[in-house]
Amino acid sequence: MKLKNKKWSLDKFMQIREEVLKQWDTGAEVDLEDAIEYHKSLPEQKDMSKKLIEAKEEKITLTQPRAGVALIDEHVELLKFLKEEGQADLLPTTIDSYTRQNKYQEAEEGIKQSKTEERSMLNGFPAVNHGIKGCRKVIESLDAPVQVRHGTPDARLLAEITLAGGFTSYEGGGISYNIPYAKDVSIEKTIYDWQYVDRLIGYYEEKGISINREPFGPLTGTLVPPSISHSVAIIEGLLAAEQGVKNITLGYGQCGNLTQDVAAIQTLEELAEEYLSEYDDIVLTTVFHQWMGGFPQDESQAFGVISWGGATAALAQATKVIVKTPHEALGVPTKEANAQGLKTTKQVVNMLKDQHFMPNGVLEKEKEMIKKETKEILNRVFELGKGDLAKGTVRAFEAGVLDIPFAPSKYNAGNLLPARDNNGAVRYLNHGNLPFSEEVINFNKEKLEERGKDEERDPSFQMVIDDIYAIGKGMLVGKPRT
Amino acid sequence: MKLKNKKWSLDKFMQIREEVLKQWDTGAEVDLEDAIEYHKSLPEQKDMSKKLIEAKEEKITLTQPRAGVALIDEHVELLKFLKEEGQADLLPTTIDSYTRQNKYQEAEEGIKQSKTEERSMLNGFPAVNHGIKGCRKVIESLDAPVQVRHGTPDARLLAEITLAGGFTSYEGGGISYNIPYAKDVSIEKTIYDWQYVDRLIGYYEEKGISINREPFGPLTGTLVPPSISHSVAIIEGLLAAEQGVKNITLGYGQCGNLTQDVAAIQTLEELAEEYLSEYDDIVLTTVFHQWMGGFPQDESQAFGVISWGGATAALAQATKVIVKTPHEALGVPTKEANAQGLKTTKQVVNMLKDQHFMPNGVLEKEKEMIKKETKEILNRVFELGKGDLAKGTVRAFEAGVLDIPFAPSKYNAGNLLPARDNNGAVRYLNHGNLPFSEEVINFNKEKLEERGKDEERDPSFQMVIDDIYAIGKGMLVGKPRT
Amino acid sequence: MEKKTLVLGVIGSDVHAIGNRILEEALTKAGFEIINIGVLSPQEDFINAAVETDADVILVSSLYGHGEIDCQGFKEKCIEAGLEDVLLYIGGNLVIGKQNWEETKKKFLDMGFDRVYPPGILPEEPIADLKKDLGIKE
Amino acid sequence: MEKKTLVLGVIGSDVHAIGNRILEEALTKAGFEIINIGVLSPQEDFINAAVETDADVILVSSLYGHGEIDCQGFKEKCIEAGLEDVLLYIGGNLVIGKQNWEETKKKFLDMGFDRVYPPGILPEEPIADLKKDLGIKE
Repeated sequence: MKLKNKKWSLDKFMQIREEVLKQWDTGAEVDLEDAIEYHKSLPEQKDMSKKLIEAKEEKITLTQPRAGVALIDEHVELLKFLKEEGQADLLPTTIDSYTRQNKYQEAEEGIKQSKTEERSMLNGFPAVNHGIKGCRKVIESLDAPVQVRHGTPDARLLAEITLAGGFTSYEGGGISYNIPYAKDVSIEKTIYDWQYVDRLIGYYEEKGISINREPFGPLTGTLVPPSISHSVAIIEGLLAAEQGVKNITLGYGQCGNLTQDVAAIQTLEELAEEYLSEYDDIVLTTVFHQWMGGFPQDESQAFGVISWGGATAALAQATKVIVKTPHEALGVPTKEANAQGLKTTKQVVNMLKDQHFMPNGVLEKEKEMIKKETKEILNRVFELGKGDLAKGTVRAFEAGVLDIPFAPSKYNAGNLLPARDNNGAVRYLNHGNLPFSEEVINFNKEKLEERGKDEERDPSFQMVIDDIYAIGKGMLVGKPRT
Repeated sequence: MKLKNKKWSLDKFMQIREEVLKQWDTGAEVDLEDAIEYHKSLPEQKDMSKKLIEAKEEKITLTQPRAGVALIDEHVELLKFLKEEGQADLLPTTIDSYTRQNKYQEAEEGIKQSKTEERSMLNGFPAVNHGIKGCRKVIESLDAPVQVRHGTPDARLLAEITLAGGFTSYEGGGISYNIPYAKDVSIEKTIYDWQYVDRLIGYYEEKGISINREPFGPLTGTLVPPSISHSVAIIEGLLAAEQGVKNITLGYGQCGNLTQDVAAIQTLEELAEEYLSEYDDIVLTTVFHQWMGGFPQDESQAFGVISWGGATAALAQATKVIVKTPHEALGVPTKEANAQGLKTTKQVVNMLKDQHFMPNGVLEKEKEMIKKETKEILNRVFELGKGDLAKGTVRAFEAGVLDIPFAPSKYNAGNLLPARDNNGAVRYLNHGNLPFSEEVINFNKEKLEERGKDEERDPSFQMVIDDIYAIGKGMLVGKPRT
Repeated sequence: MEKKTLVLGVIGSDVHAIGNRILEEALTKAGFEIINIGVLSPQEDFINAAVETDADVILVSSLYGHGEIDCQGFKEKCIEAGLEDVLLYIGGNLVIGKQNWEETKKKFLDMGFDRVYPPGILPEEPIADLKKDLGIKE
Repeated sequence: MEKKTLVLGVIGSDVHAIGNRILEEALTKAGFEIINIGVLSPQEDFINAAVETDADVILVSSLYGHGEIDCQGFKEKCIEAGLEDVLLYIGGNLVIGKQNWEETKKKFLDMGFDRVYPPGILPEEPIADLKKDLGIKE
């Protein structure tokens, strides 16, 4: 495995492919020619790339839930319900956690127990075990584009099966589906494995089938500063483009401060366009994730959090919004709760679709700082790789130049401490080894000192913990009780 | 009845008072000296004026529901629930519709039937029938300030009884509780009757008891342009101040466009401060009403509308927000639904309390136009009254210089047609006889022409109807289906 | 064909004026002669207007929850006034609180109303029913 | 008094890392010796860590709904490894979907856990229980 950011030859791809398809029985079913034909036979309204391009042109924000259960019929029923009752524009298929760890035997056990217990014992749809036929049954039963959403470090076989199965969008990336989702898988390995996935999609593109690719924006989902997730999103976007991916959706997880969140979505698109300008025919869209951290247990309060996420997505004009449910604090939601989250979001998004967040001085400053921070990180990544982004990324994680807060991976430095400032925007309390300039460091420091002064305490890990709990307790900024 | 805007002598007040107290048996119970003593005995946390002043200083937005049922014990139980489960900061007592029309005999019948049926047959609390003792039982059972909310053209006896009963805030006014709430009561009569109410509160002020007064901001609640409700609010504020009222909360009903709504709350306070500057020691606060028009029947969608109202109230920094419930489309809500609306709102208000809407050019323009429109109306009102605001108001309604859209009163010209522009802000499609300058007329016209062009139809009454239904159908602007 | 005449109004102490105005607009467009007595209308005003105009239908709105009290004895008074053949329609938020709709409907049918509508319906529904009940061909 | 030792971890294929980190912080502050084996930990890792450190308590988190499968046979394996006296605590989103909490709790008590916690509790609650169960005086 010699990692570099260079489009794989078809030979290399096909060689590795042989091994990949042997990882589980169902791999043998995959035939790329048949898959291309199958995609050509699908009606337009099942094409994620097209749907996203339309939404971008119309400047509307589409809604998409998360959802997946163990068995095929129940999964179809669930998605139909979310489309009809929840008015979802785009559909997901969330993959179960065993499949994410390539534990297909355990997934098989989960399918068996789900049949016996007559309820889903898995937290998602085990697509590899269900194989191409199972996937196509899902696609054919639904009247909307369906995306694979998961959290799989080695997602090669899953990609082969679901794409041949008719899915038109694939989430993840070598960083975003490793660092927050694994404990001891090297970055080198996951970038390599995701080059495979991107090369596969590049192959589909060459054959005229555009598959949408979405790096996972929110990472660990809690207090991730925009410049961290932007850096990762842009790296994964570039790595995907190099392998021939054309339709890319970059993501960001809501922090909660409106100005920062709008600035984040705008800079994400602006920066990505700049960095990706060397690739032709790339179509960029954005996805906004409603708050991914701790939720209030009370459903009414949860509706408030969900709505605020919907409002922010619309005001920021994200191309789509991933929706939470009023059961968020309690685990996997019922289909009714899932539809509720969608309907609330749709109401807000529709009411705000003709309203825009206007530049106001503060927005520009926020955008300027996000861009500065992101560029300082990315410049160093390129430096470390001596111009090669893949190598640079591996070295940047070793050096803590890329670092994701609260991540489980041992390949992550874990030096960062983020905290909210007095207006709820997420800042760096400790920026670890991020290669920041004095200006950036001071900007963050001043913002947090202002809050510390207001709360009469020094910014500390306790402040971070207070912030982590705050939204669940009905606040944004975790101020100490007075 | 010689109407003029001049503080009543105590003699005049006491003379009329004799008749007022005879309107229903319970009037005989009222003893002003005893009432003053009673208020002095109440703990601080039941004082609405104080609570609002604190909130204004802390720049937070307090939550308040609407609620009232026929019987005392059930009413107390309801309000306790909204305080404890719903975390309401301020409490209401909504008065039933019979009492609002001074039909105390019918209210008595409603109380009787409510006892027999063991459910409330009235849509509010018949405070006059329950008398001072009944009111005091409510006040003593609750640990928050309680306001009387109603819709009563002649609210004199109701004021005497509820204020002596310990309520510390009183909603309404001679315009806002007439034009939207009556069919054939003259403005002259209601302004006169509300001078009585304000003089009564002025009397309390003289004795050291500050009662909060709140003109009813939203009027007919649907597509009321800010300059209409501002004109009425400022007139009622001035009339109240003349009679000695000191603690005044001015209201505004959400239109749905964030910029317009923030501009409305800010200009309401700024204009009122300007007009009221001749009176000493006035404390002004603002109240923002979540959308008062048609709601979606679906509860999840309703949560979206409620949240957006909460978000706007917080971003506009209104002193309090009046909260809707997920049952809004279905009539009087259960206490659980009422608490749900409160909790959703509180979550959003708390998450946004440290965020502000910043000037962005568009906000300033919106504020400028609202101020211009309001001043053009008020200037003409003063002119028509030859300097006397009370007389001017009567003549202005006759001349259609004051005019409220969709109002039932025959004393209202009813010439206005409001409609949304392309961003959802409410504009004048037909400004009737409002004394607007060319600049104002053209501004409104251009905004609506822009929308008409976009929708390929001329602005018309059908557009107004589409807008009235739009939020109930999940949109803000009532665009024709394509 | 001659236009059918409808008396339209909001009963009791109810002041909800907007739906009333939209309903007038929609019914007029649909070809009916509308006598709109507006909000805050007691039973007597509906009956007097129907007698004076020889109306075919009385259409009552009630949005504020007191409909149950306000409509007691309405059908009986119509019969006394010689309006036994006039159709009685009612719609809105007819009771206090969120109650079982079927029960509410039955309650008003038992009181002598011919058609009962829940909150939130569009004018198209009663218009279609009116045409059916009055034998109007499209 | 000697510090009590706790093995802390997130079981199965679950990657929820933030609660685990906060729990470590809170338990350490409360005076316990914490062996944190982190996320993605199979039953064997909990047991090995408990044997090696002579732990008093194993505290299992499961946030992703597979807890029901992941914990099958855990108590039995503990007994096999000679850990019959080690306290077993578990907390989180233990099953898929919104189920009756009492039933879920009973299910895990029956599986041999000594304490079972619903989602959303703060660290204070298990800390108080630990002190009680381990006979620690404040």
